[in-house]
Amino acid sequence: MSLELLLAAAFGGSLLTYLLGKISSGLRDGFAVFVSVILVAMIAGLYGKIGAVTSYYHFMGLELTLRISPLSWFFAMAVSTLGALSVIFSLSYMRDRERTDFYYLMMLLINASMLGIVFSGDLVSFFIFWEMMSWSTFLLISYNRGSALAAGMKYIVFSIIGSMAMLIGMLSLYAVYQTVNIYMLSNLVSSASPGYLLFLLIVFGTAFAIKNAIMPLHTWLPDAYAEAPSPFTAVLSGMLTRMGVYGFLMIMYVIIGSVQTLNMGYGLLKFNYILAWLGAVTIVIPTFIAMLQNDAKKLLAWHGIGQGGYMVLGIAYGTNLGLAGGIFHTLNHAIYIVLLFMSVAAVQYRTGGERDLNSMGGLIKKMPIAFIGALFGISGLIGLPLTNGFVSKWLIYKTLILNGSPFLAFTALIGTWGTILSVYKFLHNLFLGQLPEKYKDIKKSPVNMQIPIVILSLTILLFGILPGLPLKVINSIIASFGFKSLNVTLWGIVSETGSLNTINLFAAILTGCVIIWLILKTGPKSVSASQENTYAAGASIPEGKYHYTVDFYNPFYRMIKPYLKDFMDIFYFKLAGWTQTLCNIVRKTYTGYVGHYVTYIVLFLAVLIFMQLKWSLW
Amino acid sequence: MQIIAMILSPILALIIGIFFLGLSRKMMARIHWRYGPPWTQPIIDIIRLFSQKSVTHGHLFNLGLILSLAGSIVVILFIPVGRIHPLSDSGGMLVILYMLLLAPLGLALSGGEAANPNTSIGISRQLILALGYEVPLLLILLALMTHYETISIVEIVFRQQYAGWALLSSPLVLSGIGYISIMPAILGIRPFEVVQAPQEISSGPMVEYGGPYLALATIQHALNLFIGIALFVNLFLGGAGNPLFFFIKMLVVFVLGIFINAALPRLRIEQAVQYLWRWPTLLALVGLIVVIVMKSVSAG
Amino acid sequence: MDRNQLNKWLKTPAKMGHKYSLHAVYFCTGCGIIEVPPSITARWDAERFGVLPVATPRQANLFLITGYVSVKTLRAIIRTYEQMPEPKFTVGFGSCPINGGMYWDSYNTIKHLDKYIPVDGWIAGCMPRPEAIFVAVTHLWTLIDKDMADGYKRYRKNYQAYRENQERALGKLEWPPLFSIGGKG
Amino acid sequence: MNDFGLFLNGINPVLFIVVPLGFAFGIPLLGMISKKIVKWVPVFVYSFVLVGALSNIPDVLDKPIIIQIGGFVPPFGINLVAGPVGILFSALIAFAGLMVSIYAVVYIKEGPEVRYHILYLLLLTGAMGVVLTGDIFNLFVFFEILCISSYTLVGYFGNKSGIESAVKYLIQGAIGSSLLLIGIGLLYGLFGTLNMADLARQISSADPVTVFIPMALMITGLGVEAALFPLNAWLPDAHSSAPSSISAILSGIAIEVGLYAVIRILFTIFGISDFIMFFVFLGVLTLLIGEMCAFSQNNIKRMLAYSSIGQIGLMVFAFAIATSHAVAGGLFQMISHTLGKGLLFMAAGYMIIRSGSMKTASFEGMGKRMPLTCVAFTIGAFSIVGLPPFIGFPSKFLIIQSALAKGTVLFTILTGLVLMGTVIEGAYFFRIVQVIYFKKGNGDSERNEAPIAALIPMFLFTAVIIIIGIYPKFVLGILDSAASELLNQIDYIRSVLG
Repeated sequence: MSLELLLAAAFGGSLLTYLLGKISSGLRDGFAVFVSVILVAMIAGLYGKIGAVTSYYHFMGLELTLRISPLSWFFAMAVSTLGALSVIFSLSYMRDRERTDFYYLMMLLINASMLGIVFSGDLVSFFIFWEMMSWSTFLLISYNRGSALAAGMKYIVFSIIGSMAMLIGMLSLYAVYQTVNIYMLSNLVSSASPGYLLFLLIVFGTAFAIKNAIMPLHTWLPDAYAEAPSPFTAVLSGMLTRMGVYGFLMIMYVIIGSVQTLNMGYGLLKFNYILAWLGAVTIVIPTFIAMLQNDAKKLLAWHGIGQGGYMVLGIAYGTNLGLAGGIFHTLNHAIYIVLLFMSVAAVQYRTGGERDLNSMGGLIKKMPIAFIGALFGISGLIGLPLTNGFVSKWLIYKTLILNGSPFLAFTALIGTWGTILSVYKFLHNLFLGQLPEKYKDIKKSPVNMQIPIVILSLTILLFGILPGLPLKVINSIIASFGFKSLNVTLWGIVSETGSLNTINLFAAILTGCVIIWLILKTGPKSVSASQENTYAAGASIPEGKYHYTVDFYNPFYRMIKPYLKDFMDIFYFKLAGWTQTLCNIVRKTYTGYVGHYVTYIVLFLAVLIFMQLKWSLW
Repeated sequence: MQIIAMILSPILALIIGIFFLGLSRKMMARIHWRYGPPWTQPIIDIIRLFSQKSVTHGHLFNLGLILSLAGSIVVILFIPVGRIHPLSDSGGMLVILYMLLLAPLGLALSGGEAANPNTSIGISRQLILALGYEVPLLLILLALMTHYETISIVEIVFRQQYAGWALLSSPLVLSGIGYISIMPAILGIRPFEVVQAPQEISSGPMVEYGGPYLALATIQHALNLFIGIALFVNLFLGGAGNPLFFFIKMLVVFVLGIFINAALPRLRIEQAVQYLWRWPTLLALVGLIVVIVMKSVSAG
Repeated sequence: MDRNQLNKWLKTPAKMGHKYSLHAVYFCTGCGIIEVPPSITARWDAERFGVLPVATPRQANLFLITGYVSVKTLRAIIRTYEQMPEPKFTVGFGSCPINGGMYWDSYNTIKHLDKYIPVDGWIAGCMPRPEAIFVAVTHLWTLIDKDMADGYKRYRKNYQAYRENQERALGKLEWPPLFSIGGKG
Repeated sequence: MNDFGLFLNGINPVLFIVVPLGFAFGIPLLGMISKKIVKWVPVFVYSFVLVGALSNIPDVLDKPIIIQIGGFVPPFGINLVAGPVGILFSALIAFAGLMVSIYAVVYIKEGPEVRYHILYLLLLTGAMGVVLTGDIFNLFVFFEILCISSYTLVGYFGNKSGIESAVKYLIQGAIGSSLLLIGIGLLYGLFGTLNMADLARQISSADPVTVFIPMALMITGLGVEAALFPLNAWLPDAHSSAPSSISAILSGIAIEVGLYAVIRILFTIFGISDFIMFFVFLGVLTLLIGEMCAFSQNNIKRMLAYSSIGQIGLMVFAFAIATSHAVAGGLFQMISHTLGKGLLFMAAGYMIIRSGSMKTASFEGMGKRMPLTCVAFTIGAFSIVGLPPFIGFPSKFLIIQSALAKGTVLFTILTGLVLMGTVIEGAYFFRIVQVIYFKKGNGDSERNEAPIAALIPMFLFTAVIIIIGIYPKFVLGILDSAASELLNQIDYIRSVLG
């Protein structure tokens, strides 16, 4: 199966879905699911066909190619699977909303362009697909109207800045080496001067840091995540943002190569070291800001930024463990964040779009599957043992500790503890605690929402217990970057400096649970009590009058709130304001008075002549 | 052999933990100039609780508690007690750090479903307190792991048996003092008893537990005591060659803890976090820097 | 005190457990509570009998009604009692719960507590001294031994009658019974 | 010379000028017969011109077509030079002219219609003459035809703002024309010839200081029409008060013809073959100021007009780099700007009619009311910003590539500034797209699409934008030879003078 066919199916499928939507919505839904599922199958079929290059088009005298590498297969698989699950999830979420055809078109288009990005064999195709992804994402972020518009604007402005930086880098590479083929460049670039390589890393790095929301460039993300339609937020957070990670991997380890990248700079001022620190800052600050959020999606969005920090930290650190951890974390993060957003979306679907954490609670009794999704999701996000997030974080921590970066390890670890606080608040305020009166008659989530949630929950567990499955693929990726591959078994990592064995852990926890459960069983059988039957100093609580999830960590908030403003966001807003003012001032050059205009003409002529006489330009 | 160790080590921990609970009640009474209950009182309580009929608030209410206790048991399997350490080669220190999360999180989930305001307040305090002491604790553990260049707790213990206790060795002494200063918070005893605070929020996360649930929660508490102290003994007091010596070391540490518990009143949660983020963190930070500097000096 | 007799423990562990682990719900209903702090602290040390105040009814098996019961308090007492896990024991403390005591003619005081919840024993006096609490506790041990402290069973059996009494005094109670009646559970 | 093109082959470029001119004067006569026929005249004329221009492409790639008017040999007689540049521009003018004239069939409903069509034909005739002529005075004459008809068309609606901006335009345009004329006069005085090729041959041996003054005068004079900063102050007023069809032509054709004249004079007559730092800076400055002004606008047509200034800046930047790639990129940018901006103005024209206001805020909910027009507008906007797979991407790609190929730090920084302009451009265009699609309109929301005759040109523009965006090689060939014609002075002289 060739890659052109794959991409043609992806892009053609999206357009066809749109056209079918004009005929019948049922047909469209079915076809959208069909297309996205068939893509998963096609990509799965590509497993092992590494290195197949197809040249599909000539653009401006450049040969545009597609290529499968272990890295691109890995990302493509994740993209297509999560895309398919989101489409399935969307079926009922989007049913009664306006412009559904447009929604599916964009959803599938974004999916297709992400596949294009990862399969690109040259930078121009990469850039083209990247741009297509950017503008279609912009359209979909703005879909919800209202405050979504500002979020969309923020996103697209950042995104354009990023793509322009990338354009400079790409074209300067082309100007120097006369090729944009990634694999040809990787042979040529390694001999370039360090200054030029640093320039490349900075311009490409800006683009990818914006997409991956690394700390000073992150501010587009919370609003965009919060305002986009929830099933799309899942895709946005799961894979689209992580195209930045793909980009970092590509520029750092494919094009420039590990040797050059890791030796760039002097002493502590090494490029990868600075990037790792940026990643570390990105872990800590957003994680703590997430605690202050009262909007379910915004809370998750801030975690999206924080988790991105782990990935960058892992891959920037530049050891085989770190790299494997970073790449694995990308996958894991995608799985659990998609799951979390889906759970939120399921709740939103039933509660009429509510995402204010302060006004919900107790939904576990009404929407058990959504709760299970959220529970597995937050376990993965925290990185509890037996979930996939644990393994990747373990890899990153281990390399940070053993390679002598305890402070980086500290930031990464403390990020985890910050995560616990905010995600527990998330889970508690949505699903635990008191069920408000108005949600007494809420229904379960529909089956098509339950299916993806269950699949993803099981995947979290599967990859947590048998991390060897994805790590085998990741091993081949890091081997292709020229690193030593890890000694991976199906259920862990073997090494002299401390190994991991998840199956033992699993067995131990399972046995422990079973034994305790049996002990609990031997005691007198307990009676189930309603939520009104709780101890409140003997008082009975009037129904629907008591709700206490507001300000969950209030004492702590009071302590940290002054320090945890999003200063960068404030700065960017000021910057935008200044730009606006500057533009207005510039606009004043056109006074509307024709006398001034004539003066301009005369002055221009005078300056021209003066310059010639003074400096003789011609 | 390993199977025996696996069974033995939680049981040992349970016995020691419950003994500590009883001992603490007795000792507290003596410090208060009372006669006090017999040291077997916790066992009596547990027996009584198991015979009582309780209420449950849902599946998560049960599951959370089970998970929490199982988490504690698994942590014990990772911690060397003397030379018994059945699972420590399956992940080392980092797994312990993460498994320690299961206990509070399980309780939090279970308590969350109880839909009781006191539970929520208690959990909120518990998590804040955990964040409070994790900051110095992580710094301390990183200092240890950096110093010994391993993430395996067995290796750390092993190295100390040659090179002497970490608490007394020059680069780690600050970290050791830091650990002592946060241990009451780890164990959840006064002055860091904000989580339970019976007089204030009706024993917080436990407010809806009765009968067997409370029994399990008590056991969990006992195991937590064991884990907190055993970690210190292993990390800073060089572990021990056999369980008896280990027990003696733990006993000494625990008695110290009881004195602190009996002497001090309770801090508010903000005060607790402020304390934890000030002096112990400073100590731990300086300790970590000292370790790094010493390392780079000795490396050349 | 047969606390240290192992054979008894092996024979009837539950009963022994209840005897020697009486956790009292820390619920201050009236002025009698003033006698509780001395009895649990250094002077009289109730803990040596295994009596310990706990914060919530879920954890308790002993309910001390310490002093007069107003109409308002009765609601809370009923809820608290119903939330305690079985087996559970109630002890009326002071003369007020028995017959109203000095408030015998007050419009707002409940005169006979045992009309509303079953009471396993009374401690008479106004105030009873802390020692009286320990006498009551030892009496309760005997009652438990002889299976005579069966107030909770009576409550369950005659719940309808109790509930009628309660509603006569308090008006309609808005909550269903907070424990399971009969064989269920 | 293939066999199929017997009658297509070599339609004489003179006809591109003569036929429209003839019809322009014939329109009053036709108008006496039927007013309905009049509006179709430009359509037929420019269909013919378009076919003619396209039919010449194979020939001119081979060698330029030189036509001597009245049979006089070049230095003495007036001649037309239809090289790749000329044919490229005439094809572009013909295509845009045809499309806009189709659009105007329904768009122009009120006012002096007959005169509109006459002036429209004259405007395009002027433009066509400028790009085809090989004689500098002839260039001035055609330029005046272009300018005068556009002054009149700007004031077409006869309202206050229209007249005001027409007068402003007239004043500045007249000053520009006079400067141009003085420059030409000086050159004639110096060299005694008006033929471009002849001038070029003689100037290369002349004293640079002597020729500088006429050059400065000519650049300034043409710069007014080419909308170089700070000579472009007439542009926002004129473009925004003109009818949208005329705005499309002014933005898409008129200023680009002005810019063509500037570069033709610089490259061909004065033989500048290296990059010109002054114009590089001027281009970046024009770009940034144009984009920044556009950013702070909330009047859609003014915004589009300022955006045109920005685009002109980008073209100047490209031409000033003066490598063959860069000049090809500049020419490509001209094509993409003509298509993109023409599409935007046409779409905006009907959106303004439907909403009754030029304020961008009044376009809320337009996406529901006129979906096709809005899709066209969006694609135009995306193309101008330079997003793939639209035509703006390859053109911008080519320019940035050639700028970076210079390889100096200065050019990298300048490229960064240019791309910053793109960011601002993206910001305001995406803002409009949001307003159109994602803001709920408060007025009526029933579907009220633009008439079919207006949709056809929009559709064709869109199609071309996408097709060339995906297959830029359709135009790359002619762009390359056009660039080499512009840069290669000696070849030009040789082919004209023989």
